[in-house]
Amino acid sequence: MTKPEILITTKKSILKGLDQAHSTYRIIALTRNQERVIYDYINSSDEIELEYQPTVLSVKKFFFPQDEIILDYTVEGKVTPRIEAENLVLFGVRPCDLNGIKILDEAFAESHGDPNYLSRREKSIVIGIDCQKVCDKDAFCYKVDSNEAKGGFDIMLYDLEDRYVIQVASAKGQKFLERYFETTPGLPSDLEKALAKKKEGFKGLEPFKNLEKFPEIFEKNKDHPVWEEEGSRCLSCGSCIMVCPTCYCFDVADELALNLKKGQRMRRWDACMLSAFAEVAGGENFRPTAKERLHHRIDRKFNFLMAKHGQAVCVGCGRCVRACLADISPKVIAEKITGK
Amino acid sequence: MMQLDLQPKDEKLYLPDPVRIVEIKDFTDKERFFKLEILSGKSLGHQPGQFVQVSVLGIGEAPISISSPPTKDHFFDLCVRAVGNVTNKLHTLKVGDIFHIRGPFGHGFDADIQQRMQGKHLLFIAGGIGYVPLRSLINNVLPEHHRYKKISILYGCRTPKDRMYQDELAEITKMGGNVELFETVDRTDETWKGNVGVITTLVPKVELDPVNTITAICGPPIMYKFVLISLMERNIPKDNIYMSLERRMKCGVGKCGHCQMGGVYVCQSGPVFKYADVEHNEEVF
Amino acid sequence: MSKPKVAFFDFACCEGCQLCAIDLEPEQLLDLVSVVDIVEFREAMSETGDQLDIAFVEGSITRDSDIDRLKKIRERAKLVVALGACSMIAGINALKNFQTKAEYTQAVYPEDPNKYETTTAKAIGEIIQVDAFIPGCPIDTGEFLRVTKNLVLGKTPDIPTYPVCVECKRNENVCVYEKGIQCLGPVIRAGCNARCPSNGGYCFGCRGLIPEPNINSQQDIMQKYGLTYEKMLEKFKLFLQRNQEIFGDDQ
Amino acid sequence: MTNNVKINVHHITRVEGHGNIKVDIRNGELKECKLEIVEAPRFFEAMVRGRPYYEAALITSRICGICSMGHQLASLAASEDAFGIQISAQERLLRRLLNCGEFFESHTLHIYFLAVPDFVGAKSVLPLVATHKDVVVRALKLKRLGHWVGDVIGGRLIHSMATHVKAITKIPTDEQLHEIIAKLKEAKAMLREDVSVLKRLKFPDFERETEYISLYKPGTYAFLAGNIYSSDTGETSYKNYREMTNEYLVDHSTAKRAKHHRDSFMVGALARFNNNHEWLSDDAKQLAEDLGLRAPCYNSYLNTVAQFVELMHVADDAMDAAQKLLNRERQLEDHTFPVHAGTGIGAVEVPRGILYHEYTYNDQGYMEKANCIIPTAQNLNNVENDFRALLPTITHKSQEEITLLLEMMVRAYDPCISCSAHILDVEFVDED
Ligand SMILES: Cc1cc2nc3c(=O)[nH]c(=O)nc-3n(C[C@H](O)[C@H](O)[C@H](O)COP(=O)(O)OP(=O)(O)OC[C@H]3O[C@@H](n4cnc5c(N)ncnc54)[C@H](O)[C@@H]3O)c2cc1C
Ligand code: SF4
Ligand code: SF4
Ligand code: SF4
Repeated sequence: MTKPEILITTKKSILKGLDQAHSTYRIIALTRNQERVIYDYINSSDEIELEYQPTVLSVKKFFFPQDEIILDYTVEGKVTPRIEAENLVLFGVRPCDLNGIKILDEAFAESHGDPNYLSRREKSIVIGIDCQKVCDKDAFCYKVDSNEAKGGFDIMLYDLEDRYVIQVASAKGQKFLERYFETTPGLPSDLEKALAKKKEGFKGLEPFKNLEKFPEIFEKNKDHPVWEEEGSRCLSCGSCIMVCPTCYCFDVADELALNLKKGQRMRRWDACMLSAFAEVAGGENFRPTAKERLHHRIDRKFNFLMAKHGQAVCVGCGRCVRACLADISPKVIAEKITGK
Repeated sequence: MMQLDLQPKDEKLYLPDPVRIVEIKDFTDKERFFKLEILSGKSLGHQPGQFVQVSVLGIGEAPISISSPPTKDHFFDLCVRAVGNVTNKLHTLKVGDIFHIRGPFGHGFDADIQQRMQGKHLLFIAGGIGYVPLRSLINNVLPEHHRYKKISILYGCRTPKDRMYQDELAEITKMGGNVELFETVDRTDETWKGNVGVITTLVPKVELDPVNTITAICGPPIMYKFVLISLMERNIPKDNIYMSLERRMKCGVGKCGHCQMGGVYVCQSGPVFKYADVEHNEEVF
Repeated sequence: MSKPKVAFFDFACCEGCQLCAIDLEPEQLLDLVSVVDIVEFREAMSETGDQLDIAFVEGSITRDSDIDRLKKIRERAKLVVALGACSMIAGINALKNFQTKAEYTQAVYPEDPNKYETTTAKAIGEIIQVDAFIPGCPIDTGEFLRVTKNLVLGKTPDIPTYPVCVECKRNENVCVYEKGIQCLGPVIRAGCNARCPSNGGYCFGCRGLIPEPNINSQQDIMQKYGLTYEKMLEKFKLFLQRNQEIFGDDQ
Repeated sequence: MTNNVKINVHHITRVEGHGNIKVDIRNGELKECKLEIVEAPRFFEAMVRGRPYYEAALITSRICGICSMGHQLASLAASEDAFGIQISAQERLLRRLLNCGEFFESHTLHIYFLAVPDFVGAKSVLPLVATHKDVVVRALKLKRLGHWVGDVIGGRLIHSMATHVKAITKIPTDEQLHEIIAKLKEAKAMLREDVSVLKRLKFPDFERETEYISLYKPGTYAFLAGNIYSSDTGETSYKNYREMTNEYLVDHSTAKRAKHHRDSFMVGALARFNNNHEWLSDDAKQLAEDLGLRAPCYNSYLNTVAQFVELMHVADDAMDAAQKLLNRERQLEDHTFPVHAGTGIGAVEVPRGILYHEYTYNDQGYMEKANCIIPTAQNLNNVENDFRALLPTITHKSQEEITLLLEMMVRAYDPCISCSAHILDVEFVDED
């Protein structure tokens, strides 16, 4: 691939482009909904909040929804898979969530590709906006080297006041850009300017020193007192997992219609922090305590899956920290185990 | 930047295929044998040790080991213990009834392992329903027993009534030669003349040359710990021990997260594991 | 296959759960009666009645003279399902258990406090064996249908064991603790789709505690939000008087 | 028949709650005539004591599944009265919608499921599914509509958790309000269709003039606010509710009884209709006329018809409220306020008549004392007086017929004995 060219566009043109795309795509963006700001479907670009505020859920819900039907069937045995994918544009996704998408992409595409997730991803255009400062006190993307997107987007926008510097990462992104956004050629210095601003915003905020060695370190610290300290406070309420952009465990359940003639198989978000998650026949539970479950969850982020994805699977978005009533934080745990 | 392929490869990943029950045998009041025919006419194409996700529409799915050896035809066997929603429902079905399966899934006794077994002493240790997954391998090697140094099968049940595949067990006893079968029960009754005691009491009865012995184990969770101790006492290398493990499963294809033990997915890296590979995984035992 | 016979019985309660159970679209009602045989109340009530497949029992036991009736229902029914908070955990009725009998009878019938028979409000499971339950005050119609269907199919009714927070987060609510309000969601059984926090309220515990609530931690959390555990305990009283985890042994 | 009638109806069917009728006529003389309430007492007025103000409506709504919203509205009104809170115009509109939900759910249940089977000789509504499916389907739809409105506005079909003293915690969207209007339009059409059904029902001939008591606010068909009006003594402030009810206990009932100017009075749809008919919506007036219901009406059996007319009125009223909400900016309102000690009274019309809640709070906003007077309790004496008037005129009939007429009378009042919704056992006990 040739070196990506640098393009410039105005914010106005982007918003106008999104409104035009609305006839072909459903548009998702950060928007206000009563007392909260969330990623949601919008009807017009007026509804977009350009300034990021942490949301309870990440954009994961659009590719891997809370509940979805995967099969329809009749009692006579006619079974049809259900895969519902629409043309989507996700606008204004921030680096932590983009890294989250990248990790989910890898997980769902691996070996047996998950058709439901992948179909949705295939039909979507993800437009990222780079962050120029850390969004709040709970976010720690910079600690886990996640304040820059390593993937997960088709188009990336870098803020230059009333303009954006654009980078394109995929062919479908390129096509979308050409079709909907008016651009002018830009200079490498434009991008540098945007990046310099980011550098300024994140000044003094460094990644964990030994981040690459996390899998090793966590492997060695199976008996660290932190597991008991933090685990004993855990409510096993699963909030941390529900809000996490990189968690993807699910449960599958069959539901027959009331007349018992037809039915559906559905999957819904599940959570390894919930007490019944690893229970099997005869009541044996392979992870009976909150401490073990917390350990497993954090190991997935910094040990097992990190080794597989080549990057920390916690993207430091801070959502679980905000969500946890008991104040349990992957950052604090990592600090206690690996040092600041 | 690396572009990941997001093409959905398998639109039918979660679509189960119909199978028809052609034979049913009740081993015990909880365990039932099914011989099944794949309606599409295709053969299952499995390795010994793999499993299928059994679907009863309207009830749910459950992972069940394939208990017959690989074949070219479109028949295979399952043996199901009734413990919950899906398995109880399976026990209400009759010959001719249809249910569904997905798979085969998982990593069984693959070609490499089978290659390693050539010319070696094979030691099978099965507790209760653990005989089921091992049977796909046992019945695969028995007809070619001469290609192995020896085949020893240790089988333990709670009571004589719980013994499954009694006809086949009788056949195996008759084979003689380099094939031997040791059985034990935890609790005896008047019909039983054999060994009484837990399965580890059988291990010392087998004559073996540790480095040339390859072991395959399957049974209830607590069995592993004790069997492994007795195998260690007999100096069998950890590299020569395979075990088939069970966990809760929802998808069977490495996504849902339920079967994870530490970092490994049982449905992908397992259910057959080499002891040496999982020895340090705290969640295995 | 003959249709399973089901009947409804009620003890002390508002009977709102029965109302919710039959709050169906016409098609749903027709579907329901195509699957189960709803025994009419007159038949259900006669003490010599036939065997029932499923008896839905609503309401708490608040006087000794009801115990016999409850036991008879148990004898007649293959499955007894506790319908709603009153029968499952004694619900709102148990609020009076925090007062002495003299106090509450005097308050309502000062002219003649001993006129009516009454005693500690109890869940039906404290008196007879219960096979399944449908939590909530009131129950959720969808959940009622699901449990009924599952019982007809011989499936275990899958009532969640996890807490309300799971559903609250899935609905992307801002946690009410952020607004300085105590919510019982972290220790209360989900299944209501976090109805109260999702509609501007907070969870007051109508579905009962989850199997392993971490009450100690719940107690500590109050500090972080500058709230008091006493206020929280006050909220626990509304529906959870019968829970020994919180209120200790029967008084 | 004879001069001796002994009736003992154990658990009257198709009323909400458990009640018995006992009648004993010897030699043409009425020896005993009573309606017994046999519900287990639940002590709500004691249970709310010591509870914070924001739980009052949550707790009292659980008095009754059917009148759940009515109890909430009365409870909120009592708390607001105690704290001196004036609710906003938006809040008033939303409460009119909640009121509509309550009436649709309760009145349809009563008219179609509890009362109508009497007229077609059915023991319950189930047999009617086969013979009158279209009517039953409409009835189910109308009842669902009530629940649905409760769900959309209050967050749940009964025991709303979104209602709150001062302001609700949930605001309907434009789409929801449009849908409410559309569904109410449909409901009105269904009501019109059923005029013919209602006209075919033969209500027993009976007249006994009594005292009719309802809320009263000239210019409106009062539901949620107003003074108290008696057809005997005229208007008086709602603060005087105790004088209007004079509660007392009788031996045979767990419910308290009430009387005012005479030894009994009537509340409910017929009382409201008699006192407030001139402020019904035009379509409701038309409906009354088509059904031949004219004020003043002294036939208690026709309470059911008055309920039907009221459905049309609340549909119109709610459509108006929904439209007004659509026309304005809606927003979540702050529902906090300074708490202080105080006593307040809430008097609202619920389907069965006036419901009173009176609360006394301490300076922390915790309940010190509560008093709830439910409409059914107010009506009990009147039912017995109707029995007394009716019985001498029907002693010639068979015991079955007498029982049926008495039961129908009880049902006409739509009694909510401890507030519930089931079909009960009838037992004919002949003790001779
Ligand atoms: C790889 C593998 C191979 C298996 N092979 C066989 C076999 O050959 N024959 C056989 O009878 N059984 C086998 N099992 C166990 C079987 O899958 C479970 O008994 C079955 O899933 C229970 O499902 P159910 O719907 O009947 O029970 P449910 O109603 O779902 O549950 C009953 C209980 O079982 C638990 N449970 C749910 N899923 C599992 C699970 N996957 N494993 C264990 N417990 C679970 C539940 O938590 C619950 O406590 C195997 C399991 C695995 C993982
Ligand atoms: S673990 Fe917490 S901080 Fe990390 S990605 Fe998940 S929600 Fe965000
Ligand atoms: S509002 Fe309640 S239920 Fe929701 S997350 Fe917070 S504590 Fe949990
Ligand atoms: S949120 Fe809590 S109080 Fe509300 S319905 Fe659910 S369990 Fe009941």
